[in-house]
Amino acid sequence: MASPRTAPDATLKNSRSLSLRIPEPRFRPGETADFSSMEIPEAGETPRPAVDTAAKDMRELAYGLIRVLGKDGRAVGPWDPKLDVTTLKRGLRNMMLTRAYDDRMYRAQRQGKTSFYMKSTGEEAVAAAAAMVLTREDMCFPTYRQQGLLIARDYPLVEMMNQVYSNGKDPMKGRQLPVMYSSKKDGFFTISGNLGTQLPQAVGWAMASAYKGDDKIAAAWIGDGSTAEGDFHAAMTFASVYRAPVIINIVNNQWAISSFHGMAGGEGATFAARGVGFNLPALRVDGNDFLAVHAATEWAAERARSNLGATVIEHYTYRAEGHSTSDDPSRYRPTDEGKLWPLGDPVERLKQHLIQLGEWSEEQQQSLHADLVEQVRAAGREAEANGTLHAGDRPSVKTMFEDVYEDMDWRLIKQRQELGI
Amino acid sequence: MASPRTAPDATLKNSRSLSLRIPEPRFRPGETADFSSMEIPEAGETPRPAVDTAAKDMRELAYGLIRVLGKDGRAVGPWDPKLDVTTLKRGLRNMMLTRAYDDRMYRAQRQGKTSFYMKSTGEEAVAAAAAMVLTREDMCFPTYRQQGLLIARDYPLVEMMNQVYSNGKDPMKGRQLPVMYSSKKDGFFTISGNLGTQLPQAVGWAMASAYKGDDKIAAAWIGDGSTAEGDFHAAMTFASVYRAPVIINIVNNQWAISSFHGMAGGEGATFAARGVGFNLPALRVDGNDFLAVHAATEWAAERARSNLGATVIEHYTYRAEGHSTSDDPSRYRPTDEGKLWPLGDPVERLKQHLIQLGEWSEEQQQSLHADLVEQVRAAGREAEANGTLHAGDRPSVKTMFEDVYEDMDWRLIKQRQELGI
Amino acid sequence: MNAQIEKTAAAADEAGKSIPMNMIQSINSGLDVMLGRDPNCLIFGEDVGYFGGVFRATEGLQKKHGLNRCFDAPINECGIIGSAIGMAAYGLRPIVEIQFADYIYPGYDQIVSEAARIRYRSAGDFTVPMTIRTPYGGGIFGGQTHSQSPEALFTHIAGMKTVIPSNPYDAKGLLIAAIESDDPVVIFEPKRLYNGPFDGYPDKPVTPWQKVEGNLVPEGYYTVPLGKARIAREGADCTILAYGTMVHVAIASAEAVGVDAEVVDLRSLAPLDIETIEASVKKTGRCVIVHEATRTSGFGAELSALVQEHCFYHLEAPIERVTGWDTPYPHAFEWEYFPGPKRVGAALKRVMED
Amino acid sequence: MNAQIEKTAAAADEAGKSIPMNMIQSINSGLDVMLGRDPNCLIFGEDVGYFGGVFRATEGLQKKHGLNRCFDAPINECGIIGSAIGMAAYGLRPIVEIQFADYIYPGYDQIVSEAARIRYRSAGDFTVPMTIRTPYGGGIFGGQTHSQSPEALFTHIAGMKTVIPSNPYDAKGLLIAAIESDDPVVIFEPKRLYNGPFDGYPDKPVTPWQKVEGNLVPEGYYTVPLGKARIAREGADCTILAYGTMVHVAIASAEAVGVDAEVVDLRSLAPLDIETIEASVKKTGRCVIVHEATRTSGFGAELSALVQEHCFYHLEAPIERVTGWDTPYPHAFEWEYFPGPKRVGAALKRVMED
Ligand SMILES: Cc1ncc(C[n+]2csc(CCOP(=O)(O)OP(=O)(O)O)c2C)c(N)n1
Ligand SMILES: Cc1ncc(C[n+]2csc(CCOP(=O)(O)OP(=O)(O)O)c2C)c(N)n1
Ligand SMILES: [Mg+2]
Ligand SMILES: [Mg+2]
Repeated sequence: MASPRTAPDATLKNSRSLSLRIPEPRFRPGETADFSSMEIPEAGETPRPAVDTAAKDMRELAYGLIRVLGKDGRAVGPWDPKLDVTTLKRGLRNMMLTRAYDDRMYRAQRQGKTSFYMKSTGEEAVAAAAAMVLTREDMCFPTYRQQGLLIARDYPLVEMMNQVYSNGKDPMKGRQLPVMYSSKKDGFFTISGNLGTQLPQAVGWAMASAYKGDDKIAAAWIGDGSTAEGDFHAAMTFASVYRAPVIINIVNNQWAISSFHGMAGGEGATFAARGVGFNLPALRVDGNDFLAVHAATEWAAERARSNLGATVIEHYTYRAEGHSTSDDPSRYRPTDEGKLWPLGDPVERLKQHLIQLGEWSEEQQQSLHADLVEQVRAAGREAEANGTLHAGDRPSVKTMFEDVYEDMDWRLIKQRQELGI
Repeated sequence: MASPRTAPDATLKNSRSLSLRIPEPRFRPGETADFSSMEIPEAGETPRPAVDTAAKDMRELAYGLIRVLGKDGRAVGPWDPKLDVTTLKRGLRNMMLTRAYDDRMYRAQRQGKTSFYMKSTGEEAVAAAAAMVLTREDMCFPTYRQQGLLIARDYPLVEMMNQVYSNGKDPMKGRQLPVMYSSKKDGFFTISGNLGTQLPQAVGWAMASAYKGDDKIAAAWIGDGSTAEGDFHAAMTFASVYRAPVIINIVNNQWAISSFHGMAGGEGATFAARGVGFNLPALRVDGNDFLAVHAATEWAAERARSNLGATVIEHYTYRAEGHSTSDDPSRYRPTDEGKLWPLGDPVERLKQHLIQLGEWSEEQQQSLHADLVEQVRAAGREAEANGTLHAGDRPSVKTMFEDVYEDMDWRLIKQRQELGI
Repeated sequence: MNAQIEKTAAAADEAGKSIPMNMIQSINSGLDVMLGRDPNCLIFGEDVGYFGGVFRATEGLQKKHGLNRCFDAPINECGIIGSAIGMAAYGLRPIVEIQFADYIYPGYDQIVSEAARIRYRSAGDFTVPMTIRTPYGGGIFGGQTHSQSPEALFTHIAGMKTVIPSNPYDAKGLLIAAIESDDPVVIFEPKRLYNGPFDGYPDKPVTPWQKVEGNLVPEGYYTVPLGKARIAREGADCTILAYGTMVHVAIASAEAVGVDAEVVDLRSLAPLDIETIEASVKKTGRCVIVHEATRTSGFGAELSALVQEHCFYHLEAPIERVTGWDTPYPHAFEWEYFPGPKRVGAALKRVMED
Repeated sequence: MNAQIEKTAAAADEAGKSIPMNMIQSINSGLDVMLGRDPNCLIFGEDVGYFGGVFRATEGLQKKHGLNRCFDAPINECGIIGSAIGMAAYGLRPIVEIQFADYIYPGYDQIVSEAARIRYRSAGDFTVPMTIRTPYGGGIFGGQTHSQSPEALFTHIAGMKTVIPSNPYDAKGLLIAAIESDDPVVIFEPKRLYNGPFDGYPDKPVTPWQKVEGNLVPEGYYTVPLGKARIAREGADCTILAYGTMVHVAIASAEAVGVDAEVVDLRSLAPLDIETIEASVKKTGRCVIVHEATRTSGFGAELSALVQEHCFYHLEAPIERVTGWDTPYPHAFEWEYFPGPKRVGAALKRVMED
């Protein structure tokens, strides 16, 4: 108990000197990652409340981990979405196709066919499962790492490649960075290079749908690192206040370029816990477990569609490769960290599940892989025939002055003339 | 349990139409406020953990309410700071002086002696108690409603008034809005007109102190409405990541101009709960209870000084008057809402406590009040002799071009000449 | 009746009766008309709902049109603008209020990086028909944070339209045109003009708009096209380029010093009516530019550059800029900061001497 | 020895040996020197710590000076700048990196409303000796969000200093001067020049700075004062005002078309060296302004306005602006957007014809 004091300036002042704490990841290059102390709930352990449960009655979910696929590849527990085999195979294929696509585009960049590329390797379940729960009429507000959404929606690979190559058939007319796709008809919002900005936009889109008495919902994705941006706070506040029908997905892949998740405040609290302070339901999900992601998304979508508002989902996953083609992760993390990542690989885990169900085999896996690689290769050839960044056809230079406004004003007309076109 | 499904686009889509929820306060002009359903823990009920408790082990504090003064005016429970009578009287005087000062400046604005004024009526405990816990070497980053900090530090009222009047002796040289004081030597950071910006600055200041191995801490204040700003999120993130020795005070006075606290997301969750998502200790305090504010601030200060990092404190209080002299609260809330506010008035409650201790009387209260009013009146006369906004002395116009930079560049010199001075 | 006449008659019908209004009333009327006409229009911002806005521009709209047509927002300008972008992408025409232009910066990234570029970056796949209204300018003793004129920070942004009215008729007509524009528009409302034209003499009482001769505003629907300037005063000796509050100051200044100035009220800075500017300066051979914003890199710089590019061989004197100083807007020295008739008049005399 | 010589000798001592460096190395060296000299200097920003920054400007500094002298920050530019303001107010000299100038906008409010005004609004009670470093400009196929040149959004802000170096020597000297300035400074680093001078011909290989004749940078402490331009090329026929990457393009363009242009490398936009500009234009009678930013309300507008204000009677031809277009910076049309030698050369020829 504190004892009585008088002088207003004499209290508590001490001479212990403070020190500044800079968080550091546990493992750096040259060290071997060791995840043995990581607390991972068993598959099936985290309870599944009814979708209309009050947020305050499920705060603990923000600290749990929804997992369906156990070590043996079996689906267990209340979150098992009980998908049929066709759906499971489709999910597997979507993830594998995304990976094959990423691999080829990465190589294309290395070959100088484009300026830049970003893979989603190791996190394919996040986009693939969501794309299968949400409809094309819903609107997705992705980051640059949810190319899997488009792929799962059978958006033509050739079109994606045309954009990556900024070639004559690039749907974005050479204006955008390679990976910043847009396809309104597929419910895929134009990706921004500025982190976090899509989040309040997604909330606004969802508010618009609610305002119109429509039945569409929105979903947004943001990286662990980017949750630090103010736009994240804006989105959480608006989503909570207006009870917007939106799913806010935090893709915690442990890294933000070279910064570990702790640099965004992910050490002491989970990212899902950010939702708790806004009275939003917050799920924490094994992001490498296709079934868990599917189930959590389904739960959140149903909640949103029932006019019960927004849900936050933290997808716990791992960025298995570099941040982008401009990055070299071996400079800041152990090269084997990804392999040691205890939640495994989403493709492997879903494959194992199908095999365990007796519906799949290693041979089928290999032949599907070969098929998909061939599919990507064929698309690649077709796209390359339309040109690549530094060779072949490109969009008409004239179009550079279009779409700044609905109509070109005198400045743009004059500037186009100045350029002599 | 969900049943098996195939088509990816067929799930969960419903035809129930959504609707947009706009939160509204429970009472509007013409209605009578009724707070009977408000849950108010009894004084002494909320536990007091040791200052070095892990944040995750005291999440419930964000949903409690630290109260020391019971209905009978007695101080009870683990948070009783056990202040001596001299300190209590000083606290009472500081609050009363703030109120008297506010009253006079409000009238001065009405008389056209200044352009604008903002009172802190009903929330005086928030600043008064903190000023008595923190030292002048610590740095306060206040909003426009913590004038009580300066007053409790015996900053001359005349100086404050000189600024309110933008007169010849205005320490801010006529540049600032009336209420935006600055006094480095009193640990009072220059107030901004832009909401929320002071929060990351406070965290940075605290980081600097820690970086230098100093022993000073920072404290910042922000209104309930302003917690919606992105700067709040920046501050929470940085405070959490770098474990900065800072106290983040949220002054939940229920209103942000005409918007009720629900418009900032204060309906479903408490504002203190925002801290939980960042693994920060979060205290919720009866802001009209001088002893509770004192105790909570002391706890947070001790934690910060012990290098344990930041604390969030929500001060639950009520803005008893208009937002500013430009506001008319009767347009948007019942006129008797303040009187019905169940947590009472901080001055009345501390007075009652002193009386209950046998150390004070209504007569003493009245004579102190009369003294303070006279003190303010005398200061007012002195300040008015130095000029008011539209009459008497004002700062030299020349100074308008100073302090933009350390040195005036040719532009400013030329512009000063253009003005002919 | 030919099609043109028919159209005009229909437009007159829609515009309805004209009555005197102050600028707050005309803005309120413009919002009211658009809420009535287009269910995709909605309004939100800090304190705009039940309360009707700190300047009362949205007074009565929530009551008349419903809670979800005009409502309060959290104090987060990034969220206000960001969510409006999402709504606009959905297909609505959101109209948001930023309480003071001085508070637009937390939403600046959403404007610059998002609203202004979404059409371009998505090759027209998504558009942002959003309108931002915000009071700007000094003259009400608002100090550093209630007086700013940040228009140049928007004219630099390709993809944004920037509009500044100077009278009640234009305020409503431009507002409706902005709402109907499929591009994002920011409208800076000269708060000093809300109640009446202010000609820069702080001690002179201001005539309320309702008593200003010729001030009539149609009660119904009409537009003032974006990108068309207005000759606010015809003159032969010198061109003054101005917008917002400064239009009135310019006229008063010219009359005070007896210079027959042609005052061009730009109305819209982007798109800009370069033809009207060019024609006027070529006619007068002299040009004074007036704005309240800080001088360096203010919109006056762009105007000066354009005028000399388009009219170099017609200029008989250097172009002058009369502007706010390169300092914050100081509370007590409002009238020393404000580019009033004395300074504008002196510039007019200087250019006429050359 | 008299005092002046003594001072110069001491300065030479401090500067130490000069060696060739590229611009990243010279910036790194400037940071290293200041961390070594002043315990109040510290560096933070996204990825600047262990990793050394995405452009490697802070490589090795954490290891050499310690974890809390150069460290990573959360991805929140508002927080980075806001907390740096608080540190500066405490008495430190924080140096923060914004990874790309395109990402400065979330921190714009903290710069405009806070850093730039704290000295003024507190009447000198608090100051903000903070330095913001940020790579700007195109030429690396960075697309719309890794290529911007937002300098004009800063030159409009009273209280901010804006600096843009064009070579390794200036980059280090200006950086140290910025760190030592008691005012907030933003330094835009021309990322296209990090490795070598780029003269605007994308197909021509760039000579690494280490092999550029005359490129020597002292290893120790020295400063290049803020507010002093540099004549990058002397000439008699026409003045080119440029900064950053465009200095090299300007020189190459003049040489390509055979115009004896005087190229003024501004180095600092605010404070601006108006004397050098004025003297040059008065000498040549002609002026071409070159920048990569969007034309409308770019810094070229201010330069154009100033030149005509100061040199009206000396101008023999209209001032020309050669700039980026009023569009976002398109990925595939980088070289059509970039104001390269062809366009600068054409402008030079036009002004010489008049
Ligand atoms: C506003 C803004 N600041 C900084 C950047 C630079 N940047 C691009 S990606 C990135 C890391 C993002 O990490 P995270 O959010 O975890 O997503 P991940 O890459 O892991 O998917 C950074 C800092 C940016 N694009 N936008
Ligand atoms: C960035 C910004 N946006 C808007 C405003 C206008 N404004 C001034 S005070 C205020 C309400 C603040 O309410 P709250 O944070 O609850 O503090 P209180 O006034 O109740 O103390 C608003 C919207 C502002 N000053 N700055
Ligand atoms: Mg990440
Ligand atoms: Mg409040």
